[in-house]
Amino acid sequence: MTERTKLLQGNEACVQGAIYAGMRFFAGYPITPSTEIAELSSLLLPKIKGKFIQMEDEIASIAATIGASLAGYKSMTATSGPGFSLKQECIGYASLIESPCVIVNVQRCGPSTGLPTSPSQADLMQAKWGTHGDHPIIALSPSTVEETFELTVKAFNFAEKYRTPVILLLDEVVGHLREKIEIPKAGELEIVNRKKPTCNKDEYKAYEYCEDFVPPMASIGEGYRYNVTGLMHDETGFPTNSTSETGKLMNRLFEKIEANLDDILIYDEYKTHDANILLVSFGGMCRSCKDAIKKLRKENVKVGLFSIKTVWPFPEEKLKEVAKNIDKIVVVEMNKGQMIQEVQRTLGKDKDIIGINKINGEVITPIEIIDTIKEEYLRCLVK
Amino acid sequence: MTERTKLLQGNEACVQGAIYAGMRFFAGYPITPSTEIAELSSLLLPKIKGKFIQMEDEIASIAATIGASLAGYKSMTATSGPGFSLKQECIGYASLIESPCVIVNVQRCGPSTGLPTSPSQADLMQAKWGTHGDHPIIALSPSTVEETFELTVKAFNFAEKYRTPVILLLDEVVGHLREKIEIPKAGELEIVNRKKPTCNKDEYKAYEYCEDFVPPMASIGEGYRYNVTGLMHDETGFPTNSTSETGKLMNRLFEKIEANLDDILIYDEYKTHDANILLVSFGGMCRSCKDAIKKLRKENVKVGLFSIKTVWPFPEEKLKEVAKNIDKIVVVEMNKGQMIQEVQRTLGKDKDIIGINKINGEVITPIEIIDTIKEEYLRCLVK
Amino acid sequence: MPSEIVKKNLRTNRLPHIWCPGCGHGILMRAIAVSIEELNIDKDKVCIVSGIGCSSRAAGYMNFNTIHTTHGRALAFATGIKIAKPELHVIVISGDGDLTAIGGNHFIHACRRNIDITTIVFNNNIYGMTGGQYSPTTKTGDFATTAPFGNIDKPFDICELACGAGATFVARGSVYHVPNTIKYIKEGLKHKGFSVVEGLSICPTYYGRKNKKGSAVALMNELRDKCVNITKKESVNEKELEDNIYIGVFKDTITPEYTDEYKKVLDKFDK
Amino acid sequence: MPSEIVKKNLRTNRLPHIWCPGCGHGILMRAIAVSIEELNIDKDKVCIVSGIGCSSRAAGYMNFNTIHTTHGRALAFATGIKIAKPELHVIVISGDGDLTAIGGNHFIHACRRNIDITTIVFNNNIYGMTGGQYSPTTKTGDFATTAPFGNIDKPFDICELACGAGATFVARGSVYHVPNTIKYIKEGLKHKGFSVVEGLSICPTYYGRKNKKGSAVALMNELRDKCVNITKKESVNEKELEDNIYIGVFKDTITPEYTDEYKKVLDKFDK
Amino acid sequence: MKVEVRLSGSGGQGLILAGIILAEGAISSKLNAVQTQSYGPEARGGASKSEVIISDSEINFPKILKPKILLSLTQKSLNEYLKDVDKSGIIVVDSSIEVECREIANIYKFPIIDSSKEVMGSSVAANMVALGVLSQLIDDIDTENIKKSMIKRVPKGTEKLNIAAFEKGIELFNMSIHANH
Amino acid sequence: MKVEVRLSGSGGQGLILAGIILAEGAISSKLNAVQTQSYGPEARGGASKSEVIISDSEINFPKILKPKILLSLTQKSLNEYLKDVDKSGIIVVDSSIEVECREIANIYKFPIIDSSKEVMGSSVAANMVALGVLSQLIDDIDTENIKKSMIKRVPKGTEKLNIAAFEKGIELFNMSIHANH
Amino acid sequence: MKKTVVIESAWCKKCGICVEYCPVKILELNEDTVYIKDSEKCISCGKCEQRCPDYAIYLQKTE
Amino acid sequence: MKKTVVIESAWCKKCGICVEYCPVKILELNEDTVYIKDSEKCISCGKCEQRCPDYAIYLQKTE
Ligand SMILES: Cc1ncc(C[n+]2csc(CCOP(=O)(O)OP(=O)(O)O)c2C)c(N)n1
Ligand SMILES: Cc1ncc(C[n+]2csc(CCOP(=O)(O)OP(=O)(O)O)c2C)c(N)n1
Ligand code: SF4
Ligand code: SF4
Ligand code: SF4
Ligand code: SF4
Repeated sequence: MTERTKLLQGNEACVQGAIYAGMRFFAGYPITPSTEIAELSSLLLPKIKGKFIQMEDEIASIAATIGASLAGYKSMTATSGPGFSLKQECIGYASLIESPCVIVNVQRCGPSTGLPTSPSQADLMQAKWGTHGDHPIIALSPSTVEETFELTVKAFNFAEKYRTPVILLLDEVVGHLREKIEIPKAGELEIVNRKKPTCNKDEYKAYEYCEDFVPPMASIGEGYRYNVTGLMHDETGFPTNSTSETGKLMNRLFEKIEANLDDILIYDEYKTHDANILLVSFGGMCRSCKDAIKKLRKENVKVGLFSIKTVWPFPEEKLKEVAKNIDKIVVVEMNKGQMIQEVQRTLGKDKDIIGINKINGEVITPIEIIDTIKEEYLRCLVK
Repeated sequence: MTERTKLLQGNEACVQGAIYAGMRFFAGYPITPSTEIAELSSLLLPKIKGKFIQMEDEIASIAATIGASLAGYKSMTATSGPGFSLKQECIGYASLIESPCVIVNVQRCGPSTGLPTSPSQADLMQAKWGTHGDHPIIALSPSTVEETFELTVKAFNFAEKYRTPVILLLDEVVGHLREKIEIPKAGELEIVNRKKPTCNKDEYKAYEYCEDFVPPMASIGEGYRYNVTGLMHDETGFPTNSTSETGKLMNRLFEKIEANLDDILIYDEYKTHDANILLVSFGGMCRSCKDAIKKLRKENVKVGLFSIKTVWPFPEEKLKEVAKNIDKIVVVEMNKGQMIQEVQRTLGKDKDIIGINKINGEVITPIEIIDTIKEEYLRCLVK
Repeated sequence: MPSEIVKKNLRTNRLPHIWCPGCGHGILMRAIAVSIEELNIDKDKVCIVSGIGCSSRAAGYMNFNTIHTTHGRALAFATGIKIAKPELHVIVISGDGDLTAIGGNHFIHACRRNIDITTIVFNNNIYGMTGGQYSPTTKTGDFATTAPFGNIDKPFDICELACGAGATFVARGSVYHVPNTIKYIKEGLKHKGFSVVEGLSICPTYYGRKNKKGSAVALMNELRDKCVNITKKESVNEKELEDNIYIGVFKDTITPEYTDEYKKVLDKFDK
Repeated sequence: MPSEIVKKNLRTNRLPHIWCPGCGHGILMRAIAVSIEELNIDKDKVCIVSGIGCSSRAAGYMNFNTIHTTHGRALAFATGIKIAKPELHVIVISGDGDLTAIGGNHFIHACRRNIDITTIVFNNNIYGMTGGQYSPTTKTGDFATTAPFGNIDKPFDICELACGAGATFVARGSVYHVPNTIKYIKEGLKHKGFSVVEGLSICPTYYGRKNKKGSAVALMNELRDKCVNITKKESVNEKELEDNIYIGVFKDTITPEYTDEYKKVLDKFDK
Repeated sequence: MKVEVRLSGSGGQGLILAGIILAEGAISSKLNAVQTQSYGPEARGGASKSEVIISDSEINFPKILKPKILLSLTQKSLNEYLKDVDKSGIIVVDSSIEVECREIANIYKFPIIDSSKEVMGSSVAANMVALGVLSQLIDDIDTENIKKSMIKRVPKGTEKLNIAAFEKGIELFNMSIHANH
Repeated sequence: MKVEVRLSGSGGQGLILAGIILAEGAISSKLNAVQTQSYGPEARGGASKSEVIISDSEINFPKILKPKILLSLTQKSLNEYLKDVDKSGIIVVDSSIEVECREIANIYKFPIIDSSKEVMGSSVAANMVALGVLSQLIDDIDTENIKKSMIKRVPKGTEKLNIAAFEKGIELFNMSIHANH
Repeated sequence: MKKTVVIESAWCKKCGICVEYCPVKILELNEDTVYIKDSEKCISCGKCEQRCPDYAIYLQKTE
Repeated sequence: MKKTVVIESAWCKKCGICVEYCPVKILELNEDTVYIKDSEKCISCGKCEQRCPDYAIYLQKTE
């Protein structure tokens, strides 16, 4: 075991990844099963001159997180279902004012207080649609502790590169799991920092309609005294009622994501090359899928997995490509059927798409996946 | 003009409809463009022994609304985008504890503060997915002032009948519009009241797995001293960690809606019988569609409208039926393309589905619809 | 077989409760039961509303109308209930986190409105349910899982906050001083207007452990030793003052009550 | 051509502002500009944070780092900014609704933490931006669009609330008493710790009209006539007491400041 | 028939109320009508706008893109909205306002504000005077219905004066017609 | 190889820590390991559960449905989890616990709690004694690696005593094996 | 009418509070629960009942 | 160094506040703005500037 091989909990790997990525500010409010993220941040940040604060509630936490981001810090907040619901208004604000920050939601079983210590993946749709009004969003969902580290780094990179809030959608399975992780060396993973203005201070436009759609961002206190507002605003950051300015702003917000899908979309294929049944899954449930595939393959059932790490924007084109020659699609998720809706929309009616779902606080086991597949498809597939 | 013919604003019609339906409690916090609903409630409720309170924020407002509902009142709260985001946590609570209530969201242009006085329909998806965790939801969206009255009555009826929060999704176009309305006579529209327990007080199970999926509901103070919790609970209302109880509860919540789609789904067809182009729209934008259809029909373009009033659950089957012989579908909505996703999912890839969208705070005009249709389809359709 | 007071006021089939050995919350729950019993209030008219936290679990154990709501919002729910049905005795049970962290706004507004609700806060100076993070009442310097180097926050004095916000009856008792606490709760229940009774509780599991304060008994002894009745405040010297915790009735005034005032509005339209 | 103070501190290209004729908010905004100017604070280091409301629009007009946030949350944003960069002068401009209705929780917690932020509240006793609903500072009996039969709520005394929550500098001025107000703002800005300066403002458009109080001038005159300096409180008689509004400095104490305390934690890890 | 009327001026001139009364009068006259208005801070100090569409058939799209009739009680509002009116449209303005426009034939200038001062002692009833003028430009609306709505909608005690102002508006219009023809 | 171990007892007995140390020891021995545990209020006063899966290949599904080894330090936890263990499984319990089970062949009873008292003067190190026993049941894990992890994870100042408790567990096991064979 | 101390062993969590505050020191803990060493000495003060967080000890009226 | 009153008419919203509190009563409103009736009488007290919500009236240094 090298120095860098560690047994870490998913939540801990998130903090380690965040610090690796440059996080130096964390504001949070405890809630199961995300609390370890706040706890470890409170322990580690002061040692590296970082700032930790426990705020009075989740709304204050995300507000402080955005405030620190405007002041130039890479910042993060973490919560779970009920707290994620409360943060929604400010997530939309961060999106519109283009404040980089990372919001972690360690999903638990809901709605409402639900089963606070039980796993779930039922906040997938909320991550995209939770706040009012159209807005672009990036959301990442890891399935292992190691991936949690990596995707947390990615989350910060995307946040900084695209000046946008990024949601890290953990689930209790991964968040509370301890497993082996090889901590990357400094410099091993790419770290992105936000683009800073180079222009004259009085020429600075914080919301310029620039070529790459991402205007440079000055920090508070650096002499660029610009205005930030959650009202629709023009290039200079001042409120406007103009429909054309509003249209331009909104389009730029979407463009900056859509123009960079190649960079943003992360996914994995597992034994898909010869598959005639495709599992589609994300987060902790990829683990059950993989075990099921291993066992089914032993029985000569050709099953593969498309595991989606960038859950938003949804990797439509890639899914189409992977599923091109496969007719049977099984979407495995710990919810009532959320990602399956995206799969249905993307692949249309020609495919035979079924879901394996569970909403009672239990994980879906490999056996359940195997059984469903056998029941639904095996007659025709295995000779 | 009879006594009952009135010039009313959409927001006013909502209050009048609510009172007609039996609303006797309103808690709110002002926000444009919904404020008139609170203002008129504050004026009218005391005159009929109803209760009005302005709370300290939106979260408190929905909490008080649910509290009053548990105490036996038909209750309502109203807000707009930012407030709707804040209410999300408690909407999930109302859903899980099965508290009837009506939540009005007069949509405005977002995200964040956006353009507070400009129209939008971009909270459609949020109405379904805004809170964490899977949960069923009913959402209604009227397109005229008269319909606002009627659908508000329906909203209360559904809330009471199915023990569930119902969302009334108004938009600024309808909410702030004054037009003619014929107020129904007392008794003219059906009014539904919640089912009350008839059993012995010590046998009462507030969350019984009964046949029609909707357990009778006792009010606080009537002698049925039951427990209410946002944790997963068993039939008696006490917290449980049991996955089987949780599964049963969650299934019942969905069943009570799914088993009653015939009652719940409301929609309208306009000139669809011979159409070869189908507009699909909801709320205020149906008005633009109708004007466009009138003009296009004059040019012999056979366009019809499927106007959706129950936006959630989405009327999939009916849409399939209406669209059966139509290949060109145009979804008209003041957002970046939300309902179109449901239409795509429902109708699959065989249809040619396009969206007419606007997210700059302006309404879509009939001319814009006409122009798009001409551009996209007219070559092939008009001889 | 449980005691009379327990049988009559608690849901014995839900007991033993989930609280840890030595947790003070059980003592306060009993104090509430005794108070309701001694005042002979119609049980069907008692509605207990709580938020989320170890403390808030009390509602489910009490044999009244019980509503376990969302974190921090108990008072907002309770306000709706009370306005809807002023004839109910609405009691809110909340924790220091539930009431003064996420729920702080509803707390100060309920105080301001002077609505006839009795709020009993189980103050253990920590977030118990989530495993020992510092709360707005954790003392400066204390340790918690999110204050590994000692808490730098200044704590609220809940009673002072309630007074500043306009509550009309404000008192503080403790799990050591049970008879006093019962007395304050009873006075709070009888008070027409918004009443706050802070019950100093103990959390041996998290607060005790993190701060190496030893067992439940040690924490109880600390309460015994530090609590001084407010009536004696004048006679203590400067140095003692700092370390003392005051218990007793801090405020007891009568101003118009919210649902009464609302009724006056309704009465205007009575023919 | 605008005056020197305006040219140096406001964004003249954004003026005239959107406020109604006679709105008091402009007077308070100028008072803040004068205070900053007179204290000669580096403009690049001033960060003004506001929420939503007519009052909160002030941020956009002021030529500093300005952040117009979400309704009620200005102090939470400001807290993040201040902790991130303690060297900034963080000033929060908020309305009575923004600060004490939806924002009440962040307000009391900022008071409690004693974080070095100066909060200036433009208190016009009404929600102006949304058209005249009653706010938590609307007096009992006053009319508002949601209080057509007279307000039955009891108002907050913002200064008392701030004191109860732990703020260390608390003062109240008014748009009539401009020199005093400037003095308090300057003291607040100089104060190390959380300072609150309440500026009594006027809303002729909604509060004035709904309460038939007449023009801006009439509302100003009311402030002139009712405001009494707190130092004179002792010498007024009971009857006068009720109708008086007290202005002046209510609290001015020094206790450890939040970012200082945080720095001490950081310093522990300095090698 | 379909008439689209835009009433414009500054916040506080009561044009929203005038629009509502006009729409209500139309409804009482068995027509359809919709009324909309501008909201937000700009509706207070600055330009205020109230729009009424009156028709004998169903009215769907409720916004006015090209008003048939534009009423402006301030120079600012005229300047802002003049461009939307097409050649066949009608413009009604207070005498104090300058109209630099040659294309539009139907331009009516009346001492609306002064007439209000005459009737009411102040300019507060200018909206009702203007409504009187407008009532003469829209057929099919019974002026009695407008008056009924007015009585219902204006503050108690001011009914008579408002009616007088309204009638003054009718008179202004008819006098000018007589003068011109 | 793949071993699934469930450590159970009551909250406060330190079984979560034991599970973590076991998993870390496995990782240091170049194996894969995942560790999970029960959370929530029930994890405090009541039954507590820590699960460790150790394998030489990738571990995906992290929950244990049928433990290979069940450790129980309280009667209650044994009663709850006994049913999950299949016939070929191994049960390790404290001597104070009664095991009414005939199907499972491998039942080890050791004076775990008493041994802790012997070494530490109290029952707080029962978890480490148990870990010592378990370490002998799982091949491929180097006990030195477990000790290293233990030193890192236990409170400062208690390292030696914990190691002693751990070694006591090893001794208990080996003595019993000798006795049996 | 006399009052005697009763113990509901199943509910006792052995926190020791009653033991500490019994003024006549007649309570003690064993492995499973609290027990009364010498019930004769009980003065029926009720201090154990008041402070038992688990309602496991209380005074019962006997005639 | 003297200070004279200056008016920025475009910004004046005619609220009348300056008129009311001018101690020497030299200000007045017309249709469009405030104006100075008699600038000679100005005592440069600055009360108008302090309270003008719109920064439309202020004292300017002249030499
Ligand atoms: C919206 C939301 N945020 C956070 C939580 C997590 N949470 C549950 S209880 C609690 C704090 C409880 O502290 P307190 O009210 O003092 O009660 P105690 O458990 O100490 O009795 C927290 C933070 C939650 N359930 N919901
Ligand atoms: C979450 C949210 N709720 C409500 C509103 C609507 N709103 C905007 S400003 C405001 C009140 C403003 O009152 P105050 O802070 O006193 O400022 P004023 O306008 O009186 O200066 C309200 C309720 C909003 N923008 N966001
Ligand atoms: S964690 Fe603390 S507050 Fe919660 S039950 Fe245990 S001792 Fe009580
Ligand atoms: S509405 Fe009131 S507070 Fe808002 S700008 Fe007008 S006068 Fe000022
Ligand atoms: S106080 Fe109660 S729980 Fe504690 S030892 Fe005594 S009887 Fe047992
Ligand atoms: S105070 Fe200012 S805005 Fe008001 S009248 Fe005088 S110059 Fe004009």
